Amino acid sequence: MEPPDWPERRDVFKLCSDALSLQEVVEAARSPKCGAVSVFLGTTREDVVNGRKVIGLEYQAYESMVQSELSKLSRVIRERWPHVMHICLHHRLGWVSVGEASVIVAVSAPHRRDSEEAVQFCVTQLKALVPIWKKEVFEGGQCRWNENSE
Amino acid sequence: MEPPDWPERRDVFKLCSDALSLQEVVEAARSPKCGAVSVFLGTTREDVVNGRKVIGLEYQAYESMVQSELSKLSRVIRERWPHVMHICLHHRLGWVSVGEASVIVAVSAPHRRDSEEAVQFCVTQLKALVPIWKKEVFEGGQCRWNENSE
Amino acid sequence: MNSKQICFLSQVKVLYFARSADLTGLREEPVSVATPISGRGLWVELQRRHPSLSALQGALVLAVRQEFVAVDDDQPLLLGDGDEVAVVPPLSGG
Amino acid sequence: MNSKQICFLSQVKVLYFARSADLTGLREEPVSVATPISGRGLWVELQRRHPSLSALQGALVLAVRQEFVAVDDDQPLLLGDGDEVAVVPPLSGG
Repeated sequence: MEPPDWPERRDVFKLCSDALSLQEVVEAARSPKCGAVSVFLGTTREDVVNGRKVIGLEYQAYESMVQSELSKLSRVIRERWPHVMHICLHHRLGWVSVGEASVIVAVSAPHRRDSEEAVQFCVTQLKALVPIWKKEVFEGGQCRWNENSE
Repeated sequence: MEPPDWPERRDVFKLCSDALSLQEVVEAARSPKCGAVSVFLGTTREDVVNGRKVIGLEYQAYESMVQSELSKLSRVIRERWPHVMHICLHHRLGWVSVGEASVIVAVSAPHRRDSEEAVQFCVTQLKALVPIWKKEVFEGGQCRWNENSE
Repeated sequence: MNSKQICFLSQVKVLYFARSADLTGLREEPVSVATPISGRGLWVELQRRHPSLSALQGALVLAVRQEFVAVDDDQPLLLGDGDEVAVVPPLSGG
Repeated sequence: MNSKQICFLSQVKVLYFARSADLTGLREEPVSVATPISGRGLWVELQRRHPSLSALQGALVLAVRQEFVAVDDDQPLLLGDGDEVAVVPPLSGG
């Protein structure tokens, strides 16, 4: 199948200090040319570390570099999965309470293998390469910078 | 990592003749114990078959068997991915216009590998084993029963 | 009928879906079958009633009490009154 | 200074993130560096200014003009006034 020539392909990347909207991310990724939208929603998990309860996360980013890294990532995705149509990624900054979404990624493609693989790759690379950091904040106010283990 | 003992695990399966709600499906799958929700949204693609334009799909199901097949499928998923928490699947019946969602599946898990693999497996098995059929309806009113090629 | 064979007549509910409903013009009908009967036997009986169904040959399965049964399966199934038998053309959900 | 070496002094903007901001007590500061300078050279200079940063040794990279550079990289980089150099502790986005 020849990769299609779609001038309307969209990349939508956003860092937000307010609650993320699943609807907004998925609407930005949907297309009448696509039968599949694969979505990943990362949420703050209830967690207890060494007996201390995590009450939320505090996110920080090197914002201008986030944009440039995500643009590079989009180019890599479009090279590996030329049938991918739209890519939309919203990431929270600042305070995120337990249970809230910290990141939502949606990718559309005519067929689901492409959207599934691309969204997974996108999340893996986001965690490995995009300059964002989170601090776990514990009950009582202590906190600790986190490190992605993948 | 020992599979957890979660009495609150949920399976939510629904066949609906009205528009599907992404929010509802994802909310049913979310859990404060889970850091990951993986979602698949299948939509009716703009398509032209032998020069005829598809304007929509008409879905039909063997409803009672859909429920029993989905329950079996949930048992298989929970055996293969014991860390999966909730599974929610909504599928449209009846008339679905081009661009609308025909199926939404969401799976939650503490970590994303489990939710990603389980949601993909769920969609593959849905297409292979769950007694639902769709008819492509063309401009001018002709129609044709479809067949999943996977 | 050979006097050594014991068989029963059960009235099952046959359900037609997708193209099989178009071919028979029916969504469901009651059918009397001699039981035990295999998947193969059911398919022969359904084709006898609706010769048009043979257009689906090679591309369908049956479901007996909501379990898939191949149309070339020779395993005898004991059917009771009201049991559901469904004609299952190729699936296309999702 | 050896008279054969030509070098320039540039004032770059150093950005500190996550734990490096806690260790230095700064989010950013102007730093004068002799350029060309390698990733290794930058890291030596930053540790000289903030000895506390050595707690991150082995677990960080730099970003120079938004491109990752290893702290043991010996490739000379020509920096201009206002160029951004960031201290990048282990990432934890997502």
